[in-house]
Amino acid sequence: MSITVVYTIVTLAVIGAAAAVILYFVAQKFKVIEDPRIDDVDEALPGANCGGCGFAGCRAFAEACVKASELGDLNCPVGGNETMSNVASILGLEAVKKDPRVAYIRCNGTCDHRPKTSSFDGATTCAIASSVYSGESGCQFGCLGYGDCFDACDFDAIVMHPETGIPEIIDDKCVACGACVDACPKDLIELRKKMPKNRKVVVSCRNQDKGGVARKACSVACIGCSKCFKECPFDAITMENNLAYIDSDKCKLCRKCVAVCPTGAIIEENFPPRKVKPEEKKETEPVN
Amino acid sequence: MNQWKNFSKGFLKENPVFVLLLGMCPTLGVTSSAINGLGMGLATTFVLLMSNIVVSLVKSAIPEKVRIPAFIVIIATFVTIVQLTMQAFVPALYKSLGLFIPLIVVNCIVLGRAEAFASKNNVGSSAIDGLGIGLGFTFALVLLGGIREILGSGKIFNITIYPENYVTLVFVLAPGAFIVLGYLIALINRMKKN
Amino acid sequence: MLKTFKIGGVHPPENKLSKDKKIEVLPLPKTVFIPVAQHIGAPATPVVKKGDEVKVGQVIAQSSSFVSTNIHSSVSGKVTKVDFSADSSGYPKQGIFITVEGDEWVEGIDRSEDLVKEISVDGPEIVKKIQEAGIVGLGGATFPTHVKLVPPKGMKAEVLLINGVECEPYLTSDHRLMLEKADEIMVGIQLLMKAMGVDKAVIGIENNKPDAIKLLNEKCADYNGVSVQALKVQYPQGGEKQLINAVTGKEVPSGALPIAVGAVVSNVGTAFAVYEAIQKNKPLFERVVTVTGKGVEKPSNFMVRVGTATSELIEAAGGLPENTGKIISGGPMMGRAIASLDVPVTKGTSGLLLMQEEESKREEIQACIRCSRCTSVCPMGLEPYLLMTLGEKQIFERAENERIMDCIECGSCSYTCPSSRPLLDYIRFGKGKVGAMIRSRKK
Amino acid sequence: MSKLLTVSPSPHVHSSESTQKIMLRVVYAMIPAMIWGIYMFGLDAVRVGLISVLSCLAIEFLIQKYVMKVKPSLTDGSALITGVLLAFNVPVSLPWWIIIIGAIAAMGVGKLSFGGLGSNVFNPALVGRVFLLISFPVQMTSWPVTRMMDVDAVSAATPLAIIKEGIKNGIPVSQLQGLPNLSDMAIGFNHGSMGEISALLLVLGGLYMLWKKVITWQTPVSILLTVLVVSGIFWMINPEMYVNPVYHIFTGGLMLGAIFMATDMVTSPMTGKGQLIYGFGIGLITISIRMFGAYPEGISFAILIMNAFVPLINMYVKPKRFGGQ
Amino acid sequence: MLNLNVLEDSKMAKRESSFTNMVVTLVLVTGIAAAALGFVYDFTKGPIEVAKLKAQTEAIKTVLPEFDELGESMVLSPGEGQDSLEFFPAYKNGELVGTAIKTYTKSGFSGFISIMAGIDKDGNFSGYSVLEHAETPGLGSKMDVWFSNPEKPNQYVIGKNPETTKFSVSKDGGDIDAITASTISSRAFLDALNRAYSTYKDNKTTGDSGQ
Amino acid sequence: MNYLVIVIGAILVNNIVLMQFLGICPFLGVSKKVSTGIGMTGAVAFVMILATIVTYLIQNYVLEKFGLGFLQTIAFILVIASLVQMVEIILKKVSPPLYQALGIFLPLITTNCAILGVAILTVQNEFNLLEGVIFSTSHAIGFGLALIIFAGIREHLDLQDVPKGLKGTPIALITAGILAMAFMGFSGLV
Ligand SMILES: Cc1cc2nc3c(=O)[nH]c(=O)nc-3n(C[C@H](O)[C@H](O)[C@H](O)COP(=O)(O)O)c2cc1C
Ligand SMILES: Cc1cc2nc3c(=O)[nH]c(=O)nc-3n(C[C@H](O)[C@H](O)[C@H](O)COP(=O)(O)O)c2cc1C
Ligand SMILES: Cc1cc2nc3c(=O)[nH]c(=O)nc-3n(C[C@H](O)[C@H](O)[C@H](O)COP(=O)(O)O)c2cc1C
Ligand SMILES: Cc1cc2nc3c(=O)[nH]c(=O)nc-3n(C[C@H](O)[C@H](O)[C@H](O)CO)c2cc1C
Ligand code: SF4
Ligand code: SF4
Ligand code: SF4
Ligand code: SF4
Ligand code: FES
Repeated sequence: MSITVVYTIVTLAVIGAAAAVILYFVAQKFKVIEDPRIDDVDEALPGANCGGCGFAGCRAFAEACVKASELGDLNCPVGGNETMSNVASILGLEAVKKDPRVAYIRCNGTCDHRPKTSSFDGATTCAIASSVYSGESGCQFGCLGYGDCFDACDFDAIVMHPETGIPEIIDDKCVACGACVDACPKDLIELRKKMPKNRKVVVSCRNQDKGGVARKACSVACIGCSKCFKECPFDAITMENNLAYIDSDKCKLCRKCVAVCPTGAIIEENFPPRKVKPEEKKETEPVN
Repeated sequence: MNQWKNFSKGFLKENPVFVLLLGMCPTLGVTSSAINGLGMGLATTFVLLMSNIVVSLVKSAIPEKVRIPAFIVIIATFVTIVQLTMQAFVPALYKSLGLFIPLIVVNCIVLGRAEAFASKNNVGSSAIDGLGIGLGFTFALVLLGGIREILGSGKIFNITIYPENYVTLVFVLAPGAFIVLGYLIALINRMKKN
Repeated sequence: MLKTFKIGGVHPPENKLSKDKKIEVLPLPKTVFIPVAQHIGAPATPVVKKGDEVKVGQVIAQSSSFVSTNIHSSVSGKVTKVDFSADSSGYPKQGIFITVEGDEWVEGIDRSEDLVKEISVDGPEIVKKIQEAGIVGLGGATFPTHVKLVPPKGMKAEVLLINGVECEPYLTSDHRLMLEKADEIMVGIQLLMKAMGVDKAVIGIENNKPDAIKLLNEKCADYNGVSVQALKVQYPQGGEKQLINAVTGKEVPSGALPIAVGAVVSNVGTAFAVYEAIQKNKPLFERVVTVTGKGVEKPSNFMVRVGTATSELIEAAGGLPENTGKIISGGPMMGRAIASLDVPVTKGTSGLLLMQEEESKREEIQACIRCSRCTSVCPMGLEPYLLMTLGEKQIFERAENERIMDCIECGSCSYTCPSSRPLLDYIRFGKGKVGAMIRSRKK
Repeated sequence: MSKLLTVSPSPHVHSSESTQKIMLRVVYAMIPAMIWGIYMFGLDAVRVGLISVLSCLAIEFLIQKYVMKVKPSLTDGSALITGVLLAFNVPVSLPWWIIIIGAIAAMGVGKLSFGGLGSNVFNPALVGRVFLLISFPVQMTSWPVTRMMDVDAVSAATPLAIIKEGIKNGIPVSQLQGLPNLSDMAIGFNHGSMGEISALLLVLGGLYMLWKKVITWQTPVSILLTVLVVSGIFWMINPEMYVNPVYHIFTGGLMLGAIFMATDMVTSPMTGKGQLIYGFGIGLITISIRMFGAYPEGISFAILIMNAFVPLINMYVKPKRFGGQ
Repeated sequence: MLNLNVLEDSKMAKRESSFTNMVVTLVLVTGIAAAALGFVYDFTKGPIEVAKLKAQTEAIKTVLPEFDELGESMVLSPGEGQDSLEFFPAYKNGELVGTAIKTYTKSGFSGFISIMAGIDKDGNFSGYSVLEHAETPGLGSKMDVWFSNPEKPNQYVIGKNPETTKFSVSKDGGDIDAITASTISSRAFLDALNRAYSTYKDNKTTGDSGQ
Repeated sequence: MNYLVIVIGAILVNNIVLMQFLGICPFLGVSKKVSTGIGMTGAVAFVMILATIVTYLIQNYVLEKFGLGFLQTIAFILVIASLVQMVEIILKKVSPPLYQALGIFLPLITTNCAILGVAILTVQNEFNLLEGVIFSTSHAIGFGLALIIFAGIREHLDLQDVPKGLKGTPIALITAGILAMAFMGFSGLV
């Protein structure tokens, strides 16, 4: 063994030992008590301290994870999904299993159902239009059609129907994140329980005006007549402010209410065609 | 785990440069030509491979608190080995890669893989992982270096493609590195979407 | 040098088409719809029901809290229903429908034209009577006047500013009022001064109304402590913060009320209404409304009973021109476009502007070229282009720090922007959200 | 009523200003200098100008239509300005394909990558120019002769290049050969790029834009003053080594940069105070590069560098708010 | 779930982080690493030296006429306060055919440039080789071929010497054409050659007398 | 004058990020907000100077002395890593506010090319200790300058409608490219 090798070993070993000893004592002396989960998460992370996550190093990222209520935006590029699922399990943040849900737009005020009474010429967002006035039709509750919900959906699950001007949900793409629900200033979108075969029976209206007013504004408005309410055998329908509402958790898809609604405000979707009165079925298949 | 998937992920899906955006310094610094990119990529691959193997071998013998320093020492050792070997056998390439060879030691990918993968998996998978990621890195460097070389000096692997009078010099200089990588990542993002 | 406010401002074409038209009394309508919320603050509570007979000047809805005010019937006749109907906001609002029968006034209202100069009541009594008479600011904000006259604890009013600026293009109602009711306004000012306990009042008038400046200046000789300040023509001088700045040089701090610099601002119409309420015992149920527009046959100034439908005014001004594209309640800079001709005149309606179709379309929105014109015209020293983007991207915390709540919604920015960007649309939206944020924080 | 009433938020009127008008006024302001350039360089100037303008317009159109898939916005006139300014900034002998590369760098990299008009951080024409300067140093620094020169010469040195050589070789200013005198330079009997040679015509354009309120005084004045003062200080210390400050003002691309390029509203600060800081920075960097750097001229780099500071300036230099803090 | 188990397992197997464990591990790791490195170093030391030497001899070979023996290298100073140059006299059949001089300049566009220059027995430059530079690719970097292109007599430096040819760029009144758009690099290059030549000349006289 | 050359050279002419490609990861990763950029700059400056001093001593008094130049990489990185960790631990305990402002960036700095790069460059350039300190300080300033300018631009771009595919890192890289182009104007200043 040459002398260089000896020097090498000695030098490096000394540096290594010195580093270890000093670090150990410094760590002991300057200990700070913290949430122990930060340590756990930190350990599960790669420790590359690359900043790729956008935080100042792994520990900062660990702290952010511990603080966060949801790990959605937090991602470690080095560790990838595997690491993130470990972190999630440490923090007990795995997604709670919920009934699958899907968004539904409760307005069917298409152009032919709802005559225009004025035309809007301003910034074309629902949020702004709704802050100015009630909408281009006589219905102050209906969809404005400027597509804030469309913009909000990150999953391409909403399309603005080119003819009706009303958004439509593509059920299979919707992950029920609720972004559209928050975006709609008219509160038209609801996350409803996903039924077998995507079947739906919904009051597609939010108009709380009295019957006459509502009817005048829109031919398919709910006029608050309570017929469906009386018809429903499962108590799934409630009436409030001249408006019927079907609770998707209670609805058994019997479709009796659809039959009695005088205005066609209750909509059924994805059912096989009925034998009688086939013309009542609405063309509601999502385009695209 | 499917070993092929484990190996091939580094090329596109988890490409350290285009997707994970790690190890950017050598990526930008040495890619003024394809050959430099290749040299740097292979050097890094070697370090990745070897350190992954060694780390996965010794993982259980290392106490938690000193795992990072220990890993760094292991990586630095292989970096120095690469350094010495290149100096001895390919001095010209070593010279043109300059500072960036010792800097492999701080390349996030290397430590990252050691920590995230090798310290949790067996030797075989760790080796494949290291090789895959390393070759993915090499691929990115050669691609970037090739594009820059063609645009900026009219050559590829030193073979002249068009006369020097028509080259757009900026591509072999610092700004060109940023700009080409920017558009490359955009392109790859787009490809990944489709 | 004429005085004006220090920061920003624009000068749109004035188009005061009706400035030489004397105020005409509009014939009584057949029916009226009188909303119960014609002011800032809590809506009044209706005290009549279907079938009741009412007289002109009778209280039909009662003030429901301190920041609220009474609503009086503007006609005599029978209440047909108490129901909802759209007002200028486009949303249905509660109000009282009355079918007009005759013109029978409540006892005690002095209907003569005589000027009553002597003031026989004291300060608190004036405030009380103003409150009872349902007087709100007629400058557009419709803030209950009695609230303004009582400064919050620890603050003291020093000067009364009378807003005769009328900086909005087209509108001439205040201008005509100043010319035709100068003495009444002067007495109204005296009453307001007495109510506030100040001995100084300044009437601010823009220089494009030289006749009004001259007339009121002459009148000032007869009334103690009142003076006229001529101002350079500059929109939005009528904004109270700008007026205070122009006249006194003081700046009302961000988020504070005018009283913080010792000023109270009232519109000339308000002063006239105060005169009538105290000296003539007549509550506020009619006002001057300008009906104007490029296509209007007879641009006019009408004395109108509150609740009269828009269509009646238009009819009186020569009918609805064929190519009308937009009808605005108020002026072109701050007014509200209305969607139907059934919308009634309220206490805050200063004018109706009929815009022709080609004027009423907005230009195509282009990208912001960061020309900073919006910034340089903003009278509040804000950065509208930034506030718009922050609204668009919903970054409300930063918008709050950039003082979005200071925006007075004057529209100078949108007016000026060469890229026709709807700056104020988004700023208003942002203000709404930031306002909600601030309120929820206070809770 | 036959038609529906329009409803929209206030305000309901709009001034007569438009982006197109502003941009066109800039083009008008450039016309005198353009004519002078054509007069001095002949048809070559027309060639460069046309190629540059057409390729800028074409690239904007193609990228917007086929890559970004948005409505092309050629009509706003900003691409036209970029085209003209790019042509103003390069030697008129430049081969056509280099001009097109410059246009791609200007429009594609400098403007559209950021989202198009109004979003860009850097002045597109200057991105194009500097891209070319770095990429094609030979072609970008060989200046063709003007009609004022003897026909034998094939290329000429710009005054700044002569001065730089002087500095590098330690030749006193008084012994430098071939420097035009001040008045010739101001009028435009001078070498350089088509747009930069006539300082007075550029000032004329600038005055027109000031009058039409297209630009504000803060940026150009602060640039020129800074250059004047800093070079003046050096000149007073050693007049043999450093040229007369007035000479600095009238030579090279300083006027063009200060009047037409630093004032680009998209890439300059929003407030007057900010513009003063910005102009000061440009002036300082320009004169440092001129006196000590490798390049004879520094205004392009200086503007680009200060462009990068603009977001920071806008963040920290706010307009005077009504009602104080 | 599965992943968690893996994690758990590896944790179990890990050694405890006690003080001694830590220090011992670190010392061990560094020690082993050092040993490995030491051996690699020993192993590559030779080849590295050889590579270095080879590069040098290659360079000398290209810049000088054919020779069969290299003399003892000398280190000579070009003047007060300047870094010295290395001289490699070359002999053929015992006769001096030329001297290779490792010269340098600090005034390159990016600073330092190192050049091996050959001067034949008549005092003319017989060749050069650029050993080290950081000039811009495509600009200054062209100096390795620019000045040795026989087709361009105005840039060709071979066979010339500063006694008869003015070794400065034509822009400065010299006889050599600068690399296009790289006057700075060209000046620097000529500066290096001039430094080599003047040192060569200064020492030629002294050297001769010493022989 | 010599010091001025080092300073201007390091900050402007050979800017560590834009011209030498060192420390790109934090340059891209931690430049989303100006405030974070400022914190990061402070931390980098601190560690860079400290690391340069310590590695200078190691190089000159240990490695050179025993002819162990080839151990440079491994020795430097060990020293830097322990140093950073030590500083972090101490800072956390001694001054929590300072830790919040600077300390949180410290781990990020260990694996930052800039620190090791500058340490090696100091040795390569054969600077003495004072020059080394000036050199590293200037590099830290250069790093901070680039980072803060860049953070400003990125905050600005966040509000702009950058084309979808270019959003985020790509446009950041292109911006860095243009910035590097602009900085080339400083070439020859020293
Ligand atoms: C809650 C509240 C309290 C107010 N108190 C006063 C007051 O004490 N004195 C006063 O002069 N104005 C007071 N105002 C009225 C405002 O100063 C101002 O006149 C009103 O908001 C309309 O002004 P504008 O038309 O300029 O927007 C108050 C307003 C609000 C909303
Ligand atoms: C932009 C803007 C312009 C205004 N213009 C006028 C005006 O021209 N005349 C006026 O009397 N009030 C105008 N106002 C309302 C005043 O700010 C203020 O509310 C009013 O003068 C107070 O008096 P009042 O309560 O008697 O209405 C304007 C308000 C704003 C925000
Ligand atoms: C990116 C870049 C790299 C450069 N590299 C060099 C170089 O390596 N050598 C050099 O002499 N000049 C270099 N320059 C300087 C320019 O080419 C400059 O035009 C030159 O110094 C003066 O031109 P001239 O040689 O035609 O007189 C470079 C310029 C740029 C923009
Ligand atoms: C006063 C003024 C100066 C301008 N200067 C430039 C310029 O120097 N370069 C350029 O590409 N565009 C210029 N433009 C056009 C336009 O603003 C520019 O293309 C935008 O930067 C593109 O987003 C200018 C426009 C104006 C109004
Ligand atoms: S925004 Fe969310 S809830 Fe709404 S449609 Fe899209 S995925 Fe479904
Ligand atoms: S559903 Fe709501 S958000 Fe969507 S377009 Fe209609 S109004 Fe707008
Ligand atoms: S006026 Fe319009 S274009 Fe100009 S900065 Fe404001 S928003 Fe942008
Ligand atoms: S509307 Fe608001 S932001 Fe616009 S100019 Fe007026 S005060 Fe300023
Ligand atoms: S590779 Fe250089 S900082 Fe990450």
